[in-house]
Amino acid sequence: MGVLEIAKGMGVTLGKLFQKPVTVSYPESRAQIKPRFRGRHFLTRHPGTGLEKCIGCSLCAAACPAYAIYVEAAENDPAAPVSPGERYAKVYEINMLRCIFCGMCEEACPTGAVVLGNEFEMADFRYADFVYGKEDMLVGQPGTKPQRREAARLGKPVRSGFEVTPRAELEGVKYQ
Amino acid sequence: MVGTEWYIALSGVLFAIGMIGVMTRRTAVLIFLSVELMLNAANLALVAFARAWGDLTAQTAVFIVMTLAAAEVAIGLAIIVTIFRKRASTNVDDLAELKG
Amino acid sequence: MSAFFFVVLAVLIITGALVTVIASNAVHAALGLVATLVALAMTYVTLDAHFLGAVQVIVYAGAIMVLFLFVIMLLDATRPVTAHNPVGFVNELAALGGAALAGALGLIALGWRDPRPLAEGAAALRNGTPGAVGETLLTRFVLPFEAVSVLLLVAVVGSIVLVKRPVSQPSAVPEAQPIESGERAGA
Amino acid sequence: MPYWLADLLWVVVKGVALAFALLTTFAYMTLVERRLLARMQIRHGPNRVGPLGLLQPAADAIKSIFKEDFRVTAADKVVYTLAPIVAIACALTAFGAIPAGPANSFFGLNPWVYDLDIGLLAVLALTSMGVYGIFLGGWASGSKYPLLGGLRSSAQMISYELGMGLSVLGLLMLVGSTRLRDIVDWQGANGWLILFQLTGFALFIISSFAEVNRTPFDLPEAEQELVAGYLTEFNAIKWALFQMAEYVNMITASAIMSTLFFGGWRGPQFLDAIIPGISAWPFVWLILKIAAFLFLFIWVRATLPRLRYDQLMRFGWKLLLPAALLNTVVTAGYVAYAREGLRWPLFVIGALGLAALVVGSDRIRVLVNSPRTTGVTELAPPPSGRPLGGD
Repeated sequence: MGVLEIAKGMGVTLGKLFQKPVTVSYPESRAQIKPRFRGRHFLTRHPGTGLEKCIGCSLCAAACPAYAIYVEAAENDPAAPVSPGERYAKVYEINMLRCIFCGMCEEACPTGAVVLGNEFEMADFRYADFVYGKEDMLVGQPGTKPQRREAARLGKPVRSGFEVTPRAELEGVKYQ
Repeated sequence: MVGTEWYIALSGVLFAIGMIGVMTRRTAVLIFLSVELMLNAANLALVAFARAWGDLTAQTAVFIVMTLAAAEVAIGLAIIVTIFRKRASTNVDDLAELKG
Repeated sequence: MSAFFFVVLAVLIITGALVTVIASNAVHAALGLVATLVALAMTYVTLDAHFLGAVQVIVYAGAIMVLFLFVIMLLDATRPVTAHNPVGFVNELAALGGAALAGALGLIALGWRDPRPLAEGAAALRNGTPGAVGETLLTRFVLPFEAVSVLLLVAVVGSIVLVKRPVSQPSAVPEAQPIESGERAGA
Repeated sequence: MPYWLADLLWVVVKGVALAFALLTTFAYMTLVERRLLARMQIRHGPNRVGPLGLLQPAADAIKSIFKEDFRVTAADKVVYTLAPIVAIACALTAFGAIPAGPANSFFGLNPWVYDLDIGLLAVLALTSMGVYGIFLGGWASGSKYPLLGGLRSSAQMISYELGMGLSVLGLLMLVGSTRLRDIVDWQGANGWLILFQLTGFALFIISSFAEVNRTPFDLPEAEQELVAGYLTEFNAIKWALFQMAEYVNMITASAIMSTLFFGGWRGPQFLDAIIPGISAWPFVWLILKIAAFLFLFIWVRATLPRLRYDQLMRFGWKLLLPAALLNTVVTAGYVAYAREGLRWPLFVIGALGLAALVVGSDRIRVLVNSPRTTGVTELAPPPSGRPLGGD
């Protein structure tokens, strides 16, 4: 290691001293993530009618390698259908502690109902709170369970810690 | 002001302690340490005398004694390490024979 | 004032020396000697030998004692030696002889009187600064000074020769070892 | 109150104040270092505790003081406790010799704690005692890695202490005194000593880095090889004391370098034309210079990788020591034979020496690297046809 090389190296570090840090102060400023990042699931609706896309076929549960999905189907009431098909998911639960976010459910879904979104801030205290039900995942519910609870406590809207343009499959999803 | 005689007495006591160490210790390294103690007793006496007579000669002598001690320790420790490699012991009683 | 310093330093010196002689752990013994040496250095400073005080700490406490500790740790000689004493009553003898010697030296020393007023002597010492000591050392005692420097050189070379292991240079091509004889070469 | 007692009391007060100042500097030094290192790596660094992370040192202090203070079973009780105390005591004491201004300038007091004829030697003596803290800490832990770290550090510090002592000899010959105040005054009259001792300064700063165990010479606590070296078995306040000692040593080394080579507490004298007397302001200049050197320590830490142990030893004994000796001999010859007061040739000699070091630094690599790696050009082929390293 010659003195000149050392001097060159010192110059590099000194130059970096005056550069803006690349670190994002995550909770305060929002993190930039990629649209393909796989976070918690959404259950999407048909854009025109607002009916749920899920028809309760349980193919996602069959495809799930981690056995994280539980689906209980029921017949649609023709007068007030929940989904456009004959059946709909009466219970749709995903255990986020078991889920490995592989996206197999999304691939298996014949109607494109279950789609992996971008939300990842799911840390919580109780085991039961990690089981996300239908009402937690349907489009229109912003944020994750702990975020919603916190927002309700403070009386403020849910605030996500990231910024991303949702991919096309996530119909109607908007992040705050 | 403490009289010079007290420093000399302290030096004597230090020398005696060093002598006890040389007699009772069994490990070569520790005997060495006791010898250092005795050397330092002599040094203290020299420095005290230098003050008493106002003569720097004694301090010069102390300086040379320190240098000698450094040389002695370098050689002595080298010998101890060599012996330890051969005999795996630095107990002087084990070494009381001329076989290598 | 100086009496107070003297008592404190004397207690430190004696305690350190006793630890050196008595402690069963070699590292503790060496540390006792370090304490003694540092206290001695302070005593030198009170005796108008500033340069010697500094040299005592740098050379003795800072270099020689570290070397000692190094060897003690290298040889793992911290455990007490449990061998049988060749002379059964050696400890008692040493204590008795040491006490007698200390008493005799102390009595002789305390019966001694300063030859000339201390203030006058202190002025001649010029605080024992590096300049003063160096002047004496390099004018009147230049021959011993040079002799000691040669001695140091000899000691350095000698200790290297004593301790150095013959270095076996690894050859680039590993040699084929004859194994028919059933003996491992170089074992 | 007798005069000497009042004097002694003032010295004690100054000492305590200095210790507090040093410890506060240490605390904020850790923060500044972490922030600067982070910025040099394009990160933010600690900014959570308090505004801009300014309360981080307080949080660290509270944490290390109230942490459970336990001892390893195999540790040596007395020495284990003694080692950090020795380390911090030597570090704090050494700084007291630095003069921070002219006599009586600190509210009528002298801006130093003690002023000895042997000032520089006393500082060297205290730093050499500082080895014991690390050495004994490593031994007393009763565990293998700390012992290795301790042995390494003692060997390293003794080696580089020699280079350090030798590299200031030329300076001492020029000044003719080891008293730090005399050295500063000499520089006030004749110009900064860096001008006349360029090579000496280069060697001194390298040995200072090794002496305070900083990168690229932080072998004793090489994390990758020795876990944390001598620090492995220490925790809570004892660990904090070791850290303190390291940083205080760094501050002391900076102060020594400023005092010896950069005019000490005196500022540049051409500034006197703008504000009269500014170059004699106490504290200001010294603190500025210390800060500059501390920044250099951090900067180097952000840049350079760690040396290997044998490289370190070869560098110290085969390059640093002979170069320092050569510098001493040249300066001695100059002082003995040159005309009194003629000093610019010294600058030329120093610059030439430095240039030789810079140009030859690639050539000297043979000395630093192992001699065995230089001779062998080609590795022998593997003995059988089997490929090396898996299938």
